Amino acid sequence: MEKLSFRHATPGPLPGRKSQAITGVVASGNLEILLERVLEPTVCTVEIETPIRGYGDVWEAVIADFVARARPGGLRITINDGGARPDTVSLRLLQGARLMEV
Amino acid sequence: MIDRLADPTSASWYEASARARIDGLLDAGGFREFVGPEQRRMSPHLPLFDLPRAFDDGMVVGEGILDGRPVLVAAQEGRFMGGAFGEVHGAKLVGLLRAARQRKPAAVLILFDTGGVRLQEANAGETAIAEVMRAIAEVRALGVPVIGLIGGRAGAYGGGGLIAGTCSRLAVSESGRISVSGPEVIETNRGAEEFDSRDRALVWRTMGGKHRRLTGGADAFADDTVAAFRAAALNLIGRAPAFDLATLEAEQARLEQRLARFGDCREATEIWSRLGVNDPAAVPATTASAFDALLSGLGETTHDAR
Amino acid sequence: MNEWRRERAAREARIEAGRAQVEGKAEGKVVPADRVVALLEAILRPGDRVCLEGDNQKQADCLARGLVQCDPARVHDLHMVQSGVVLPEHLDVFETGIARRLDYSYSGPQGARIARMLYGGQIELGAVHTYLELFARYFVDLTPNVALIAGVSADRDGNLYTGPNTEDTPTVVEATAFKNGVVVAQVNEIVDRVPRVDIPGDRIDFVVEADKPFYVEPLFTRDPAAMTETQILIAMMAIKGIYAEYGVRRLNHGIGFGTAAIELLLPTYGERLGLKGEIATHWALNPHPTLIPAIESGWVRQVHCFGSEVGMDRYIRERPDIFFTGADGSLRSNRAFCQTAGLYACDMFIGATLQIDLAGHSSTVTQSRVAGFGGAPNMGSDPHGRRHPSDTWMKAGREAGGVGDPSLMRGRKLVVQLVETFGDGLVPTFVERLDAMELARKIGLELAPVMIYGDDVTHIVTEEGIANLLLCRDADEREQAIRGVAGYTEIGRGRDRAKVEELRGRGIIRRPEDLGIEPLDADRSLLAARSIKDLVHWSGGLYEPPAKFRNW
Amino acid sequence: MTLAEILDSLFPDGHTVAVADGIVSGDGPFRGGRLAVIGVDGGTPLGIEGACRLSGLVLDVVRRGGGTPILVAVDSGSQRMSRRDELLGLNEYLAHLAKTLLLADAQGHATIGLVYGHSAAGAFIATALATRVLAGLPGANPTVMDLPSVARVTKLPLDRLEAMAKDTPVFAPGLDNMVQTGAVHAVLDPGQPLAPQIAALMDDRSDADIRDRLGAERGGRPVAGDIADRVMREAGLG
Repeated sequence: MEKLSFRHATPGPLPGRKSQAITGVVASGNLEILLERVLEPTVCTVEIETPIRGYGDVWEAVIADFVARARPGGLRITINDGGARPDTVSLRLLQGARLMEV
Repeated sequence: MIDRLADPTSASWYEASARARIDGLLDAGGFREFVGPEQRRMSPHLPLFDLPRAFDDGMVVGEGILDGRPVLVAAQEGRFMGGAFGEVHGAKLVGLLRAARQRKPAAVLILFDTGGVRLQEANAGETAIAEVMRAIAEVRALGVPVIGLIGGRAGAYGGGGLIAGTCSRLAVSESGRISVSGPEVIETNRGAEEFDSRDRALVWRTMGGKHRRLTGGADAFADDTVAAFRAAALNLIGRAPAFDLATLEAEQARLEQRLARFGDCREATEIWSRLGVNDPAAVPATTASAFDALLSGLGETTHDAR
Repeated sequence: MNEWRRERAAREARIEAGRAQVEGKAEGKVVPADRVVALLEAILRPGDRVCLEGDNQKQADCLARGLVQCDPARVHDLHMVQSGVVLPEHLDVFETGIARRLDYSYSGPQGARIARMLYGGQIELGAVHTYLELFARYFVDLTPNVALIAGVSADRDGNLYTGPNTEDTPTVVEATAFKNGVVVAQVNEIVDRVPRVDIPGDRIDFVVEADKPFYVEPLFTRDPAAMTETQILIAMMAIKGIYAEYGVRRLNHGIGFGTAAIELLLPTYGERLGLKGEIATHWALNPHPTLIPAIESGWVRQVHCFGSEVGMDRYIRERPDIFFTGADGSLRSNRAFCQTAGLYACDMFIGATLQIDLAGHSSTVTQSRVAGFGGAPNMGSDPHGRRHPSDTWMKAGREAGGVGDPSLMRGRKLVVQLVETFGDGLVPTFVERLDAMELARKIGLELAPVMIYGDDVTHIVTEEGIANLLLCRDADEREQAIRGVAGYTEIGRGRDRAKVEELRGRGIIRRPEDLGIEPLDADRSLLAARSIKDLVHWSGGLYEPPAKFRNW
Repeated sequence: MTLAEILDSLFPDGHTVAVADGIVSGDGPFRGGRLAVIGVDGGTPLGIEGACRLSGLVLDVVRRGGGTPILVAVDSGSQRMSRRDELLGLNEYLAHLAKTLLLADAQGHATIGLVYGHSAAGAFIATALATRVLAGLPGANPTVMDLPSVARVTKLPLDRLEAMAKDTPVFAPGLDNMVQTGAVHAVLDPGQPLAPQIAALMDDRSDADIRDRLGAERGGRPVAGDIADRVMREAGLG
């Protein structure tokens, strides 16, 4: 398993009050994402465990785009990857952020 | 994949995730999970095999309200490792059943979706299945119904099939399969002449929901919607058999009678025909409502001998 | 002998030799299956051009097995001219020397072996053709001397019923029978009277009753249960951003999951957009099971088919207003006509591919496989012979930048590539250089097997958005438009972000949000059918899926 | 030990235990009363007929009452793998057998499992693992799946699995690993008379299911007990 972690500065807290959400399933080509509102509102961290090695730069790009788009301030995001394609990762991240905005 | 249900009345049980099934099954907003994903109690063994882990190890357990009454509920995620029993996965269900012994909820609901034992943790999974079966017997002996709901992708195979057989009542949908050995396992061991696992119509005739319901292996047949499973669960809670000598003697008689009546059958359609089904070949294609009508005309498929 | 009748005389000699082999054993034109090898050895001459019918669906498999068993000392150096190289026997004949030269179109399941044999020099390759191209050459310079074809039944005079999978048969027979060739048909059964005459008996010289019915693979069945949210999102974008935008009524679909998702979204998402009757009414398409919900909810006016599909026969029979059927009620398909329809009478081709390069060239070839071409290249090309206008065609033409007097403007066929940025196993769809070029170099092909040339492609749709290549004004814009929808592939990450945003401002790139689509709404609950069983219900029980697609 | 040796050691004064079609049944004198013996012998796969027969025997004991203890002696195959067994609902037959054993236990019939040969999967769960106390004899070989099969499913090389199995009891076949997991409570000494050993295990049995606790102590199942406890705590108990 390869472990990756990213830390991004965010302008402020993600709207909403939900403290925790989980979306997706660890299955081939899929992933699960746990989102927890436990950090300073100006920070978002993403930790990933993936069985597919060597895609660090793709993960970096996907996460950066997600952070720019969703502004998930205050979230600790943890991902168990089952070999998902980048577009699936992106979709799940947005689904997760939407769940937290409730 | 459906993680949240836009419309729980029509959402497919088969397609829904374990969490979505719980969401749609219980009264809204009342579910409280035990040992939730934030605790990250993942399998200690899968990393050894370089396999990804899930936060809940494929088993979601907790408490909630079903039609106003408190229930304990467990749901397997059939897409994670085929819903198979690993150490953590199994222990969560064991813990829930032990809690039920003391809490005495209106029911324990088990949402099956499993291929059986997780091979990477085989001994732990196998032992957990034995513990679960003992705990179910204890819970049932206290008068708490244990209701199994089967309609997921992975079915209820291997030890999952044995646990299902231990429950007070079972609801199954057409896609739900209940069996011990899977078709592929039988084919691998005995050859394609014994069981052609690619003949999916054969697989469903032999192990699928309709066959199990027709032969009394399940007590209710549900359409493949979350709402239908909710209705089935509610209905079954109200008529759960006791766990005592009388029930097991009745089950013994029921199973002996099945052997005597159908022991020479090679095909499900022969059994259905002997049960009094006029057009056995048409059974797989019938809709849920037509199937219900068919069932109501066949007395012996409904019983308290479980 | 008149020197103008040499071919005719040769044909008569072959037929006589053939008849001699079955003397006393044949009734009318019927030849027993155990005489196939003797018959073929009698009628074939070294160096003959032979069409061994291999279609998508229907295979002359009994005759293929017979040909393989011929004595290479007597039958050798054949020149095979057939659209499909799909059975192992189709290549076995090259290993024994029975055949030497090959001109074909499609080799799906045999793609890897054909690549090895080309590389090893066992096959002398003419060319890999598009279907219409090969059919055309049957009438110019690749006319078969002998055609070995397949049908469902025949009478003793040779009147042939092809069944719903008529496919290539009329074309092959036309070229062979009317140019002094010999036609041998294998059939599943000999009957007193065929249900309908697809090929008149005077074009068939011998009929072989096959030892077993020809095998048909369900090639066009896509299980809705396997459709992903990403495919649904792409389908939503295509419907809103292309079908609705251009008012596409006449069209052809590829056979991938993306276009199947579109078929299943028409009665739901399309209905919600108020598009019924406005789009997707007239089709050149095989009878896809996933089209059933759209047909049943009144979207589809008519469908002409290349071939049929396993399990669809009863459904088609009960829907003669939609499909082309014979007096007997069963489907009449025809590959040549349907390809022509797709080329000239459809305003759009939309399908998937495995690789797209920076110029928009696409290919389904990988480094080790020569899959050949399916129906895509004929239909996925802009027909310069077209003269009739349609709103769709004209709008695309205007976008392509027609100048001068409008009455002299050419329209454009919409050729849409519908792809996910990554394929199975995280293999990127967008590449710097097509594997087809490497393959061509390795096995010495003059032309790389390109499925659709970049200059024919008008739109590329991915989960990231739609790139409208019609609106690009130079090669650089084209490249950035492609990079701009290439997602997180290396090609996508190599984009010039400012340029891509500029293209987006001009509507050349459109994101889901630009189309008013929320990616999170792309949910499987939008599919009109979520399983094969749902399709059966939609069809009122008329669709009979093969066992491998069932879970009940 | 063979079944005959076991029975001789258990019942030096004789017994009525017999084997038919691989199914073991009978009883013998034990502590002033009788000890009922059921089981599977000879590596026989357990199918619907065998399971039905065994459950009937258990119910006979329960119906007679009197707290007669039940020994479940096992040298079986796996569950019988056939289309017919599954068609007729093997899962119900096996579950029913387990339930009769669990009922017997609840009604005061001590149930003791004794695995002396092979046993696997569904057959193991429905028989030996459904008893209150499970003992093993040296040489017994209970498995869920053998390593070559595990290698096929997990796509890991066999030699690597064999190496892993040395210090990871959780997936490796064999008696020792089942002991470490807590599934097998004790290994008997074949050199000593079995009756007193069985009697001691019986007297020592706990009312609770202690297998996860044993697994944690022995290291074969490091977290199961803790997870189950935690679930109970969060359910507001314990």
